[in-house]
Amino acid sequence: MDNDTDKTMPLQEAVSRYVKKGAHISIGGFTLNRNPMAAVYEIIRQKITDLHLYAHSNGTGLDELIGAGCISKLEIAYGGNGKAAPTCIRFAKAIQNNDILFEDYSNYMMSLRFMAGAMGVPFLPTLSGLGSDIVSTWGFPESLRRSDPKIVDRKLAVVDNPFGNWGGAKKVVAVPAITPDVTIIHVQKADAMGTCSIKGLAFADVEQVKASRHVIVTCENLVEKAELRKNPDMNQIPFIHVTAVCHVPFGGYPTAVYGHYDYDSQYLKKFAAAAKDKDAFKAYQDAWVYGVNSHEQFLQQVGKESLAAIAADPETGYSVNMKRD
Amino acid sequence: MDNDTDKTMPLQEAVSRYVKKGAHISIGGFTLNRNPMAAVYEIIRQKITDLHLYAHSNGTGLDELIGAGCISKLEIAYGGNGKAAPTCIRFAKAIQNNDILFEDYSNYMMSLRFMAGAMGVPFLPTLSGLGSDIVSTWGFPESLRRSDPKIVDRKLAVVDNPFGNWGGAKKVVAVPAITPDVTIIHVQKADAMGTCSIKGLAFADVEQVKASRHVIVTCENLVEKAELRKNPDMNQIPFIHVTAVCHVPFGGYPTAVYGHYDYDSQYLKKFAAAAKDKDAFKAYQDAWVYGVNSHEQFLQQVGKESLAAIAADPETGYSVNMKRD
Amino acid sequence: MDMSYTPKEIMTIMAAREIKNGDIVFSGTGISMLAAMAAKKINAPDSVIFFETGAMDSLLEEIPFAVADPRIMYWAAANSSLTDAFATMQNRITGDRVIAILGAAQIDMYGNLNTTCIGDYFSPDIRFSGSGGGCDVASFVPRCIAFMQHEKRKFVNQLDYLTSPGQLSGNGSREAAGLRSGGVSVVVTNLGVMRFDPDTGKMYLDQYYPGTTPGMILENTQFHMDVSQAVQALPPTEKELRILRENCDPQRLILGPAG
Amino acid sequence: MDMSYTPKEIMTIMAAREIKNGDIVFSGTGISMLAAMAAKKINAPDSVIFFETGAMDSLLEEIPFAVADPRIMYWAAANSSLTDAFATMQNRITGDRVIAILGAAQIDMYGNLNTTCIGDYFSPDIRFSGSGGGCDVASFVPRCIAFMQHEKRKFVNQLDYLTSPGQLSGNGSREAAGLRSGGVSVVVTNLGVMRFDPDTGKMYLDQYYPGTTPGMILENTQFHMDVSQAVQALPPTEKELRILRENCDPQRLILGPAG
Repeated sequence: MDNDTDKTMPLQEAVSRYVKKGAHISIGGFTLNRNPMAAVYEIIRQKITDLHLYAHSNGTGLDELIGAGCISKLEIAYGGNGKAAPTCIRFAKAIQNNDILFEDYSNYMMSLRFMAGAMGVPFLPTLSGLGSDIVSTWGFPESLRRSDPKIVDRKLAVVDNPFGNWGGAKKVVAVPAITPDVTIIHVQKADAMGTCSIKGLAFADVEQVKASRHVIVTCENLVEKAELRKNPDMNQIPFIHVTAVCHVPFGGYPTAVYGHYDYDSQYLKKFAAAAKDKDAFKAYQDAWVYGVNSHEQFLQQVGKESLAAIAADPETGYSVNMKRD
Repeated sequence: MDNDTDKTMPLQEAVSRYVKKGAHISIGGFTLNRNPMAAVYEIIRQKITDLHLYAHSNGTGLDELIGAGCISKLEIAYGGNGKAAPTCIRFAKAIQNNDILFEDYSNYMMSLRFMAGAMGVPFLPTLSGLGSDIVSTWGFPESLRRSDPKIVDRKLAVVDNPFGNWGGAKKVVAVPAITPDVTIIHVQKADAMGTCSIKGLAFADVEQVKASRHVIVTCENLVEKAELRKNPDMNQIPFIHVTAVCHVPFGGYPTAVYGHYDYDSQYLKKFAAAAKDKDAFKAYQDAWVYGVNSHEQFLQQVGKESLAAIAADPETGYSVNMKRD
Repeated sequence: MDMSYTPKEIMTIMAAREIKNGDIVFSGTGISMLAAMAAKKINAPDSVIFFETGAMDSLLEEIPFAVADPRIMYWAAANSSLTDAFATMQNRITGDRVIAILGAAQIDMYGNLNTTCIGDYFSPDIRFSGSGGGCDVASFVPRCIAFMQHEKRKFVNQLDYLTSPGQLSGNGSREAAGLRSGGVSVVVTNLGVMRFDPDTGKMYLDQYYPGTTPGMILENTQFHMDVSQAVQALPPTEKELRILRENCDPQRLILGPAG
Repeated sequence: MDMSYTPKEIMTIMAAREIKNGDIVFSGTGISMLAAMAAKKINAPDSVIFFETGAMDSLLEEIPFAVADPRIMYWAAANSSLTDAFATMQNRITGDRVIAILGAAQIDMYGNLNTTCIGDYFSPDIRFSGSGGGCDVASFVPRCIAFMQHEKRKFVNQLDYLTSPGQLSGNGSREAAGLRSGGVSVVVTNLGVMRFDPDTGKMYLDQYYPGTTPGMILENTQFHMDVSQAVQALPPTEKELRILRENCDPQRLILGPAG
């Protein structure tokens, strides 16, 4: 079934097969780094809607999906995109306009929730948030929590430490596990079976993958099995967790992929500027997302020069002295 | 304090400074692999007693320490050493003879307990052990648990899932955090500040280190900072967790160190044979532990031929076709 | 080829037959590893061997002598850690695909296992190694193979210590205790193959080997076991024996002397 | 050298002075990163900068624009993950050495922070990015520096949303809620430096900058603040300004136009 099974398929097929209307999904990366942007744009092009997105800080991908109207429910720690857009603008507008249901957590809470899913336990404990409105204020309507079996009944629970004051904590915040229908990540290297090697920070990708029923991996390099087997210590994700592998060079663009290319500040600025206005944003997505039929075509429209300008320096892994203002 | 601080010191000094009589300790490695044996032998030579040892499956090191009478209290998942001694013999005898206090957990429970310590939470949940005697039978006397503030009041606790049946679990076993006074691990590479790179399986070393107040690292190679900084993805332990660094080539011998040397089956067989009898074991430790004054001298006594016979093949990381019967 | 076989050989092959393509096989060392390797080479080429220490799908060019043997670290899909390995089994998505192979000193009629001690827990006659990962995997995964020598002192009415949960006291008590369904689902001994009634949770005889009888098996078991559905096992085929002997353990490091 | 300085420059230097040798500095981007870099180059060479994304002691040859900027991945002591980074802070052994630098849209007299929204939570006038790691670090570590613009709408009687806990409602309520002591311990603004009374948990004025007065600070604060212990801050020294300008941000990417 799994071992030497070739799981490669075109991205279009992977998205249409596993990202269904109403699915609960998560995407990898963090703010302007290693978001699975090719997959995000494909979801938008396929007009998949009513998605429930679990996010810690997936800035760029998050804001494109929300701006395109794909997301109806959001559980999130942070909607921001670094210097280009300290607050993801379409995210902020969607909340201000009551366009989506949302629930706020912290980055650690969301990471722990994926980790609980990956570990197969119903919750994990933390001391984060005691006394805060994150604990006391719940965003989702109670009726939704009660009626939808895929949504846990309680946002979180403050519970007593069964070991008294052991560990210096009388109580803890239990955060409930997440098990997305599908998680999509973008990595530097994968083989056809789905074993992945991530270079640089893994963020919470590994936990997100292991928590999910289906996993789509897009990769810069589709490599031979032998190349990954030589360095098993560097493979964070063994193939057993992966459903589909899509070879998509520049699949993280316009976010950065360590060792391959940097984020494209110019593109992100253009994106953030368009995001300020609904019509401008529609025009932007019409031109850059709906106006192309694949990530390859999108990259052609971006142009070789823009891609060359963000090429990573082989020593440092980023584009040295790149224009970033 | 920490950043460019040189933490190197002789092993003798690190052990005498941080492993005090009565200390709560843990050691790295698993059965016959990467146990910090040089440090174990040094503890025995320094006749440090009344130690409280937290172990998952630290076979070889565990059995030497127990056989030498260093351990008075033990929390453990597995006392065995692979084919050489499926049950650690001095461990079994110590329990049969009522020589030590002991508490049984599973490997996952012990790993989670270190992980809870590393995470700074009082406990972590698991579904392991519900209905078993591991949950219902407690080894430590209640009086000990009540009187010693360093020992948690309850072995573990079965608690209700605050999220109903979320995650398919109505209840969980909460296992309490461990924060050892000192953990000792042996790694392939460390720098003088204490950043470590482990090759091959990490077992639970990383969690043990991060849970501990003090950490002694022994290493095969003491390398320049730059060598580790080139590959930050391969450094599982950043220097902030480490107290002392000791350069001890063959510091894991007679257990294996991946990429450097294999376990010495002949030594382990000799050890297991001696362990069957108290007097024979005393004679063995007199000759091989007390009879030398350092790990260097121990290795001289072992002899270059024995060490050459277990040299790791650079491709596979173990000694190919080594005599192992 | 010599079609006679040793007890170890038939046990290995019976266990290997339990492993299906796509299974993730939680393996220890010794005969359990050999069964996993045999399954991969005979009937389940796309099964995956993994170890509680964190190695997944290792090449295993040489037989490991412990689950921390450096031989399991080479050419793995990933080398991770104990916490990751157990999470893979506790996790329902991957855990439901895991089949574990375990051994024990005692088993009871509900497939509960003792690997801790014989006699009183605090002053045992014999102390064994303890749970290791046994309790964990028996708690987490839907299918476990228990390898046992079939002796009356090992198939007992009452365990001296319940290390790894099977069906607990049967009749749904495993699920009532909060565990997911699973635990030991098949027992492979030197005499036959036992399974468990899905309702009562009680062990029954499924197959007896050529040369053994249900009566012999009952004689070597303290508790009552239903033998009414038992059939004689299909003996190891020539292909199974050949692959086991020639491709899995040609030096007979684990199989021991030929029959 | 020009000894006049911009508000950003004095704020950076005031924050840098809070960082001690051996501290582990939880840093965001922008001015907080600059303060961490300045401390390392001026007064705390053995402090360690780390990011919630998991990079520890990165080289930072170029200023990162986000905590996930690839610039933080180069030459780090270790690249790990979000779960590891937050565990480092929740863990008492390492967490007690962490000093965090945070920003916020609102702060109250107890050092609680709002980074979530202005107005009603469900239909806000302005929605911000949310907690990110802010709530976590403010919950876990003993010392946090809050960077704020000193304006009346930001120093408020009542937060619109309490994202990151400070002293909650003071008088030990933080500890009563189950949190360890800690949270925001110092507030650095364009006008002065505020700290918190250890008993009441209330903010008081510690230092006002040359050219400002306690009165100006009170005018820009909704709540009452004790100013009786306030002293004038020691202005940035030549050395501090020189290192900040020449070694930390020579292109003034974050400092912006010179004063």
